[in-house]
Amino acid sequence: MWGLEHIWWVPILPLIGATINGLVGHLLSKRAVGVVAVGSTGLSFLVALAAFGNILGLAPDQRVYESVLFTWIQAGSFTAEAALQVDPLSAVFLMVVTGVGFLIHVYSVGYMGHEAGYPRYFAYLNLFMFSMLLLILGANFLLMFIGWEGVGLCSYLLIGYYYEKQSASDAGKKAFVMNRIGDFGFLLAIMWIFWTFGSIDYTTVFPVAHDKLALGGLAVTGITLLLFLGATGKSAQIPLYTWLPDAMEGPTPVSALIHAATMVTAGVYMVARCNALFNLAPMTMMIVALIGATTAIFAATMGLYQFDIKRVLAYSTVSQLGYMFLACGVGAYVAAVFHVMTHAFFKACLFLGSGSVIHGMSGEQDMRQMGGLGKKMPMTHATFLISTLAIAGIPPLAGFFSKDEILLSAFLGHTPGHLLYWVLATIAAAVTAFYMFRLYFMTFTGELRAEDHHVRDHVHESPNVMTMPLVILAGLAVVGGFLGLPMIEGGHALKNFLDPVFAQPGHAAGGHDVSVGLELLLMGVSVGMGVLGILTARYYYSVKPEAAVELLNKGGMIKSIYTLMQNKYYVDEIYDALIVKPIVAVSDKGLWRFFDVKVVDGLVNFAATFFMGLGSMFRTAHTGLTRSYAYAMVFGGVFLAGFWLFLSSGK
Amino acid sequence: MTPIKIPSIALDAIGPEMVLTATAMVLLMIEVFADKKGRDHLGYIALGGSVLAGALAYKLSGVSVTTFGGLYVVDNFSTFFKIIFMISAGLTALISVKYAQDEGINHGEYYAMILFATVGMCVMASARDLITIFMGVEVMSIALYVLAGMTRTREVSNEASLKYFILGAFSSGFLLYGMALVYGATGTTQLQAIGKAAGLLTGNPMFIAGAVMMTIGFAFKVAAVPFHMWTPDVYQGSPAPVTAFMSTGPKAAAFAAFLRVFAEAFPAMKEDWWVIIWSLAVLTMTMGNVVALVQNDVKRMLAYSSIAHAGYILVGLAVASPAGSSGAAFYLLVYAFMNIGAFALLIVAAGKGERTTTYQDFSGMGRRSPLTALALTIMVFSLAGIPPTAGFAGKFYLFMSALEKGFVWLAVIAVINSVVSVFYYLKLVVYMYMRDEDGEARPEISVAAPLAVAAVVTVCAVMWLGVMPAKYIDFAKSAFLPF
Amino acid sequence: MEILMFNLLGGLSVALALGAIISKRPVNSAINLIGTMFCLAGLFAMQDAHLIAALQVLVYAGAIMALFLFVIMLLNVREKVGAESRRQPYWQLLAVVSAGALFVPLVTLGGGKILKFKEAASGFGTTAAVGRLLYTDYILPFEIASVLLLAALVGAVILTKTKIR
Amino acid sequence: MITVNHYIALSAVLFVIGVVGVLTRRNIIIVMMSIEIMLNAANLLLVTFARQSGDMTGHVFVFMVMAVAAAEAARGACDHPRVVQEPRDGGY
Repeated sequence: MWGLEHIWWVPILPLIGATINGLVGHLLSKRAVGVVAVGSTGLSFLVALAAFGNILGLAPDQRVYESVLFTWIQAGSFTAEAALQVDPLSAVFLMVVTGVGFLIHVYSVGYMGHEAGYPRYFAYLNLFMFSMLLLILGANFLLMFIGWEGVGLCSYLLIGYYYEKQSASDAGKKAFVMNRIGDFGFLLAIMWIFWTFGSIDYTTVFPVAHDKLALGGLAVTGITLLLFLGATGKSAQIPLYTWLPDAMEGPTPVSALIHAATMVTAGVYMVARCNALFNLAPMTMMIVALIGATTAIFAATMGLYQFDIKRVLAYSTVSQLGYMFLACGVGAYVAAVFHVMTHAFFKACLFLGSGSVIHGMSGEQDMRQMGGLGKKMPMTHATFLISTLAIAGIPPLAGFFSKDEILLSAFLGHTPGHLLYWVLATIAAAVTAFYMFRLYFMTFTGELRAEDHHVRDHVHESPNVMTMPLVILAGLAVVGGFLGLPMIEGGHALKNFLDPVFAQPGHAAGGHDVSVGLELLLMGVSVGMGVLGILTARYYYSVKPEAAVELLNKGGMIKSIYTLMQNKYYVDEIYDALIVKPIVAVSDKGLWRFFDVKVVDGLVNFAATFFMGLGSMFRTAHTGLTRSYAYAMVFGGVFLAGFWLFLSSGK
Repeated sequence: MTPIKIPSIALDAIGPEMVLTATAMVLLMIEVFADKKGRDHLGYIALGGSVLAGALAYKLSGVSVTTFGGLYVVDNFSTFFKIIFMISAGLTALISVKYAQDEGINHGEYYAMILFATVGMCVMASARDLITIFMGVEVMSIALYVLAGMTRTREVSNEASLKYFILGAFSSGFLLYGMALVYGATGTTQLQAIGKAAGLLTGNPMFIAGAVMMTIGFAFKVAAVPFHMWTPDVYQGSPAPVTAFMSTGPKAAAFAAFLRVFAEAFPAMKEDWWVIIWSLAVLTMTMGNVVALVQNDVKRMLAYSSIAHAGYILVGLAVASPAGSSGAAFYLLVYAFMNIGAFALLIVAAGKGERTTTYQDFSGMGRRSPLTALALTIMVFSLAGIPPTAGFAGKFYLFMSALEKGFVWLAVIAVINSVVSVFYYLKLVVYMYMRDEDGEARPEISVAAPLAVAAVVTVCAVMWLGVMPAKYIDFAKSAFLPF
Repeated sequence: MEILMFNLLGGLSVALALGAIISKRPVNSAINLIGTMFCLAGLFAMQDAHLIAALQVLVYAGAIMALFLFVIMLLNVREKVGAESRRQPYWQLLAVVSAGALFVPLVTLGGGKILKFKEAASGFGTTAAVGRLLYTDYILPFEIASVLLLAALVGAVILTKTKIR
Repeated sequence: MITVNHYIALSAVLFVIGVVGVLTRRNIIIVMMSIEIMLNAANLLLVTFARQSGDMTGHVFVFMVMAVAAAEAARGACDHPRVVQEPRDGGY
């Protein structure tokens, strides 16, 4: 079959592109660099499309294809193969990643056209595509981990792309650190999985998970919690989310691709991939749902008062990711994947749209300087409005279907506290609609508020190479939801496609047993919340802008809440005080200055001061080095001898 | 007078050692007769000798010979380690060529010392007898004491050499006394005979004291905390190629002797041994990593990081299983490539006289010399254990072996440590790519041909071992000791 | 007789060794140490290690210590009075205690069993017997010793040349 | 009667003296001599055990140790006078 058999080309093509642009890109013309980058991704997309067609052509229970290239590490009981696996879950992600990735590559050709380091940018971007595809196609945990590390690395490099800006390289470092914390959990989880199952292949681990692990046992709870720790880092969930808003320092197409559509959803992919394990750990599921719902509402409120157009979108991404984890937590993996897909469409469109706005505004990102852009940038305006409606959950746009399904699942879920999560998520939906339309009204309606007349005169619509991807993505944001029309008998198309992946042994894979009336009622509630949010935003930011100012000037509670939210609840400051500073203090002042200089350099001095008091400490501290090294050896030897004697006398 | 009966000697078994010694002699002779220009080839002759010796050693893979009346054994274990030594010696000779010319130490003696040290290392890996091991340790150490002080014009180098010598001799005293005690307790110096006798001696204080003192001696050579104190000073003070050499080959040799002695002579002590090595491993990697975090000088950072890597390797020893020892051996192979590679690029960046080795000096290197920066980035990623480099494969396999045997906490601590280590390695990458030059004049980066070759070789090896490690791990595994 | 000799030589060697590490002047240290070497040679001889006893005198007392004396005289090394007078007595106490602690298992716990000497076989420890061993069973370490000495020799030469050609 | 234990005790005392010398003295030459005392203590032990077991391996070992001691002394003898007398770090 042409397609599946060539699945290796899907990740390899972008790697080739990255290699060419990375090594000899500076010798090529800009045009050639663009052709290599876009071409490799485009070809990769075509192969992926063919593979997807092949998968569709197979019988539903046959839809797992594994392609082994070679044995990577084989040592004793441990085997890791360089193998790719295509099944419905990875196929859906494959389409999203290559498709959206291709569009964003095209867009980048226009957006990054004036930037220095053009080949470097595309080399990183292609390398990112390679890592992301490895992540979703890898047939075992180790390959997923390698992709996982790779996307983190590329994200780090791309966030710090404008490294001349101190804030950019700081943001890059922050992203790296937070991701490392998550990666550490992931790596431990892999080791634990190997320890339990003796293998790290999906096809070996998942089918036997039900037999090998006790429901809710320590092992499965530990493994899944560690996996989820990895997911929180990558997908910016509480408590490891603060890097994502800062990541907006990177170029806007990067924000669209990595920090909205693909990489940040890797955590969702991982949880969905490991559904066989998560289903066995009710406690983890509860935590996942709780964190998801909390993040959804928490990040949404933080998005309320941001003025940087990209930061609003960033908080919105964190919040939408919260929805996806909420869905995972209540066991509605299909809904989670569905939302990943629709979110990729409309959020990529929103980011690219904001990029187009920033482009038109000569780099201005502050919404207070914008306004009335709708007339000057009609294409951007139209596509942006469609996507904003989609994220607000207005039918029949894509966001409505997926969000509604999550809310329904939360309402009907079996996870303890599911009704609370439903309430939180529903409120978050209203807040989302509010701040997204605040963004929309501030940007596209009213009068242009920019003071700089250069900027004022220069506002223009972006070139076709940038608007075409917008149109396509907006189109997808309109029709993408129909894959999940819930009215169709026996679940919707996407659900039928994905069900083999999420089928639980011993349980019949079936839909919710729910009356159409209740379903319609819930839909009504969520749409109502969305409309409420939109209307409020319209009142405060379009009809009567001074009302918002008045509300604030009343002071008291509202003002303090406002300050709190505008400062992002001071989370960064709290982290700094609680974690960063103590670690620096411990490693610098404590372990180094104390251990190396005091204990090691002068364990002797330490003992001597015991006898002689502090007075002579300074003098003895300078008695030289080599001798104290010899002392350390002797003390170490005494310690060893005593320890060994203690051990052997115990027998 | 009874006639002298000479035990059977398989000369082909010590082929690599003979080649190395002969090359060293040739180098000493050339030094006498060659003019200044002729001496430019000394490094390549040393490289040729190591390659030939390595080929001879490789030819012996699969062979298992015990010769010299049981004092010397050639098996896959020794062969694997000898290949590591030859790689280390050969690459060191390669990266020394330019350095030696610049620093005025381009003499036959310099390369001869490297080869003499390598002979000692080979002896350590193959010896099956306490006397022979002791001699191997001493040959290696004496040569290293001299190498450390090679640049006579630099005072730090002299200091480093003296410090190393005093502490090394001190640790040799412990090693020797430990061997004497073990000899006394068992009545023999042959490892396997000791192993047989030791079964009856568990709990014998004299025997334990002997084992402890031998552990001190070996722990000093592998730079395990708290016997590591010499490492940062000596590594920083020594000429950069010598530091690269010391941190790879001799360290591997010390681990080889350590492993063989404890596997063959003290299997009866396995129960206590793992607790001791467990604690040494934890102390060593934590100390090394934490202190490396706050260093400003890249050479010193690499010294502390080499302590941390010794800690990871000790994890493999603590596990005391075939997978553990082969993991340690494989990691040493990987480490030889990545550390020498890192040092080769450090030499490139530091320029003449090793003046510029602080982090600050690397700023803007991504633009000044993109390929050097890229190669250094790969090395640093490998040292940090980021896939798909060899460092990741090695660490993963090593920690996995710990898990397999149920050393969960040890694996967890090791993983935490490798996460911590990323920060200081990454700092270098940040400086190279994300800091602009601060306007200070830095030596023009020019990559001499031998350094370029060494960099390319190590980069390829690190990538290849990372992507296709299976075959080499298998080889390491065939070399495992029946521990 | 044996007891007397042991006590005499043993006590003297300890006293001289102490003298070697206590003496202010390196020359005195070296002389004391030579005395220790001689006493040890006597103790070796008492245990039928004839060759070793002779070598102890020739190599250790004769060659190695002579080298030390040479260095001392050539460099005119003198303990710096100021530095040494600031020695901390507590340090020495600590050093003795910690080094001694290493030997607690050895000296005290090892005393549980009295190990007696057997009658030595004829020819034990003679030059012929040890030499035969050196040239047969232990030919390999013997050869390695030659590499070791060569390396040390070359090393000493290159290290002493401050500026080589 | 003199037993093996006497010799072990004597050797241990000598070894400790050597270690203490290394730990307390600042003069590098004296430190090197202290290390020689340590090696000699080990030699005494080796000779004693050889005599006890009637196996001359110990003698061979002592022979080798002497070679090592000579090599180390050769290395020790060739440090630059200034480094020996005034180490940069204010003393050994």
